[in-house]
Amino acid sequence: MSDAPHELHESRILRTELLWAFGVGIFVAASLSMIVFTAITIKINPPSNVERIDPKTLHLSGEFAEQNLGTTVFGDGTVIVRAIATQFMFVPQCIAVPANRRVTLRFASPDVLHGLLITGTNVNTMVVPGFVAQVHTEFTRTGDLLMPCHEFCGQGHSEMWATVQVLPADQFKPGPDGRVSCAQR
Amino acid sequence: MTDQRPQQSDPHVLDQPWRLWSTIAVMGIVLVGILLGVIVIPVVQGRSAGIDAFTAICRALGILPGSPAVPQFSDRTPPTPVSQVVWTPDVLQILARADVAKGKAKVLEVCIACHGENGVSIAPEYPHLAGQSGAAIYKQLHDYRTGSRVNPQMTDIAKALDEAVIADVAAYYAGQPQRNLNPVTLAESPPAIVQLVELGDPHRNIPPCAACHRAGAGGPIEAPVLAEQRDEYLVQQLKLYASGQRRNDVYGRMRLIAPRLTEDEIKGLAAYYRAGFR
Amino acid sequence: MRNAERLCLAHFWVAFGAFLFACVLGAWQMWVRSPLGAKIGTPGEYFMSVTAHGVSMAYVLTTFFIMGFGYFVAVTALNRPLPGQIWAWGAFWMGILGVVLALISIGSGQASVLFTFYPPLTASVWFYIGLVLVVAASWVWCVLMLVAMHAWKVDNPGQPVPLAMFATVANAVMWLWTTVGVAAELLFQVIPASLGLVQTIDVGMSRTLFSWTLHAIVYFWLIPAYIAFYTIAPRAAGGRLYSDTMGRLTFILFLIYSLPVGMHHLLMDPEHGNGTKFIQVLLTAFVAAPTLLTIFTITASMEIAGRLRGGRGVFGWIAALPWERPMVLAIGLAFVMLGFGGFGGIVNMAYGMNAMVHNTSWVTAHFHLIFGGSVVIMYFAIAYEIWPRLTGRDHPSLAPLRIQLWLWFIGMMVMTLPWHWLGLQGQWRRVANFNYADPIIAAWGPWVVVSLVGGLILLVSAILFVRNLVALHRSSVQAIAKPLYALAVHPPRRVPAALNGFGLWNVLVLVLMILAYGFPIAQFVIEPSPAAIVHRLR
Amino acid sequence: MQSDQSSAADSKLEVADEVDEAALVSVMRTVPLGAAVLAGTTVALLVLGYLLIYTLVFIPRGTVG
Repeated sequence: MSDAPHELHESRILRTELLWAFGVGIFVAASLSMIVFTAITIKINPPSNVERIDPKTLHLSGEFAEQNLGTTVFGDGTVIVRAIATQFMFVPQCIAVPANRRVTLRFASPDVLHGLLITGTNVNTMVVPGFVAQVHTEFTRTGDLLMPCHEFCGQGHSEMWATVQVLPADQFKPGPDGRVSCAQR
Repeated sequence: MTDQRPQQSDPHVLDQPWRLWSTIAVMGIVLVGILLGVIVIPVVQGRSAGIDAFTAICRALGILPGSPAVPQFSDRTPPTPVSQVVWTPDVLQILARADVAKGKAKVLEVCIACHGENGVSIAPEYPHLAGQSGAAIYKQLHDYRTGSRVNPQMTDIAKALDEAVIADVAAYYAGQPQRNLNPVTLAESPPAIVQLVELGDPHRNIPPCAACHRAGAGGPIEAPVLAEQRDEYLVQQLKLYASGQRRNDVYGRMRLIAPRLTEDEIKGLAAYYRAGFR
Repeated sequence: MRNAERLCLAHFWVAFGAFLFACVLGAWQMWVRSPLGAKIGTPGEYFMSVTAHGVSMAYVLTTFFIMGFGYFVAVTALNRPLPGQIWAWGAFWMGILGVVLALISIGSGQASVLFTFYPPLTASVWFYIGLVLVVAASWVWCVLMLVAMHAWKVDNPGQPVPLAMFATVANAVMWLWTTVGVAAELLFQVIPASLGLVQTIDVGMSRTLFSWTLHAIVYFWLIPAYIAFYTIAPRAAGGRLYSDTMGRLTFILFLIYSLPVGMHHLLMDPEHGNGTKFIQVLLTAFVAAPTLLTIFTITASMEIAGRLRGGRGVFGWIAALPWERPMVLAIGLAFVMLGFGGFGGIVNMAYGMNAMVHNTSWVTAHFHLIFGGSVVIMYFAIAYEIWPRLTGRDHPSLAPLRIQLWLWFIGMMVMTLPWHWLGLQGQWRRVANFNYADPIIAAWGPWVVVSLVGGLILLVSAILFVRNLVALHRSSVQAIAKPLYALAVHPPRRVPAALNGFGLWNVLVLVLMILAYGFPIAQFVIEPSPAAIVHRLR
Repeated sequence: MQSDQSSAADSKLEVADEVDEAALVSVMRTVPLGAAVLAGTTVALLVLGYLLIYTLVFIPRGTVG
């Protein structure tokens, strides 16, 4: 083929493609830089907590025994919520949490795979039998929120949900043992 | 594939050393990912939360529990369990390999008085056991033995049985055929009850009964089969759960559901399952 | 009709049969979960339908379409008969047996574990054996594609492999790589549990192994659409492919970057640390590169066609494009849906932000838009384009074809756009019936009805699609033999060896998989997660 | 293996299409401009949308970690 006219040269085409590829690089950098920036400054991570716990003896264990579930405020002010995701019910079915204050939610499953989200918040985790799922967050809005199980766990999956009451600071009063339960409304 | 060296016939054709540049690019990207993900981000996050660099990196890799950005909470609450039964593989193996003949012998010796030879009980307050799930019988007997469930007659009987015999008795009764193989048509049972069994009541946070109690639904292992159970017994147990006197349901699921059922719903459900619906 | 055509048509008819069946199920599900069908259907029926919808769309429609289209490309792009046709028919019938086994076990209610099966829930063993047979059939197809390309390269030393075949073989190589994950999970964990050989299962390991397959499988479905973008669309629009080298590079980037990124499906899982998740998030960002390269290269190719037909100014070429041709219309609609779906995707993959949308309707909208939208509409366009070549008959008229494509686009947009809004509100997935009495859920009701309307439009479009194909079979219009594959502006006379084979790229993929998946899987080998009791649906 | 008789499927490998070279040369003078502008604005919109949803919807919902 005789020397092709300048416009058809492959190198000219590839130069525009490399220019575009540079644009793609900016796209990738933009999306990743937002992730890295917020991870470093305000510590945004996906909830991860490789803490193994035997699902078969969960109900015999200390932390996830039946009467130990719910919200507890410890001496140094840390707010811990413990809940069980079991086939077709969250226990407790109503969780009280303070607004605008760091809360650590810990979940475990004694039987199958579950998952949960709290509507309108960034609380979202899978609850895998064999691990304690842990989410650190701050609730920025008060009110009654919905906490459904969002992973298929059996025939009762659609009916598996709990309520989360985000209480303003003045209504969030721990009892003598540090426990806080839902206000009966 | 033979690696034909490209001939240098046409100068315009791009003929970079692909091997070198692509390897550098791909390796560079993944190493940046490792550097950022496993080292830079965890260490920076850990520093402001008072977590040393090594712990933060181990947490980022998943060797240690906890988030690299938040101090890990620890709690030593004393255990006070509700039911001691633990579904371990060897318990399930014992149930799978139970000896029905030995079970029948023990039934004829002890259980026949109230539960009948083939699981049809003689009085309303004693439950039918024909076709009951082996795991359910195993758990209830185990709970009687450990005191998680209390009953004037059953506690002493259960204490006299050891693990293997419990499995044999459970297997024997599980093997007894259920009589009413074709239940009365659904037309007779009121739609509200059928809906409670099939759909539950999402508004009252009640899951469908069938989700756990229908065999083969993949529900909890210890969920008993309710089909053909005595309705008086079902009503009695639901009331015990509602009042909290019966407490051996793991994580109080029945103790949460029972108080929310109305009087006639309890009766309706008992009649529904009495009729033999699965 | 000759043997190769009958082979392709058999695969396509199985694929589109399963597709129509799954569309009916999908529409029923949309109705049952909406306020209009609040008390209709039990959870048992709903989850059985969701499993059948998933298996038919994700395993049957895709695998059989890809195999059929692969055989067609191997015959027409390489212009030589297909090697091993007996093997191809054997694989076809093995796949049919697998599909029948899977659908029967689903129908019997013993396999309602959805198409992404959630251990420790375990279905009847026939469900898993059925899926293994379908995957095994696709492995035979992969080997045939590799053999066909190798035989062609031996007969044409130093010649660049035609782009369509190069992409098909890239897809086959990627599929062989990615099925390792699901095969390991099924053969070593789920099938033994289903048979009762083991009473427990390591859920951490099984989710990690399935995630190995979970992302590259969506690119396995997507690549045929990209083959149409690169090799069929430019000629259909009357232009040339802007750059053949970029085409090869795109398919190589898909092979490299779709494999070590599966854990972005596990961002919300507790069993992995933040570091291993970040590595795969970063690599996922580079999975967007080939798609972005493609939208530029194909838009440029369309621009060539538009300007050749007299389009002036910066955007004049868009109006000048022959939109009456189904392939060109499909490209336009596919790119719009790819845009919306891609936006959903970069929000999903954004490390911490995944917490906002994981397992909500946002994710459902993402994959319905990309797979259900841009990929499936390209399956339609490919079918419309090559059916005349397979049957020798042509479409009586192009109008119903265009109507069908528009309906699919409109239905998909109406169904999925509300889902983005509902997903942000927290609407979670796989719900048999919503409690519309709850104030939060009640607010979603109207939007669910809007997406139901979209679902019904999609059903109408699916029925119209099958009708269009049947109409072609009965039409008397003779198909004239038109060349199918596009020429590049600069046809490749000779390409570097790296762009003509997969040796180098396989090595790079191996290293990437070790770096990205090595530790996440090794941690379960070193110390297995506490075993969960198997819950069987017998 | 002798290939069967030809059919509509057996199109020749590289068949010239109706594009004439001269028109192609003139078109190629401006070609990637339209595509660059269209695709460029789309990608820019995607990035902008991503950054907006990250800052205006995700961050206000509270930290997660």
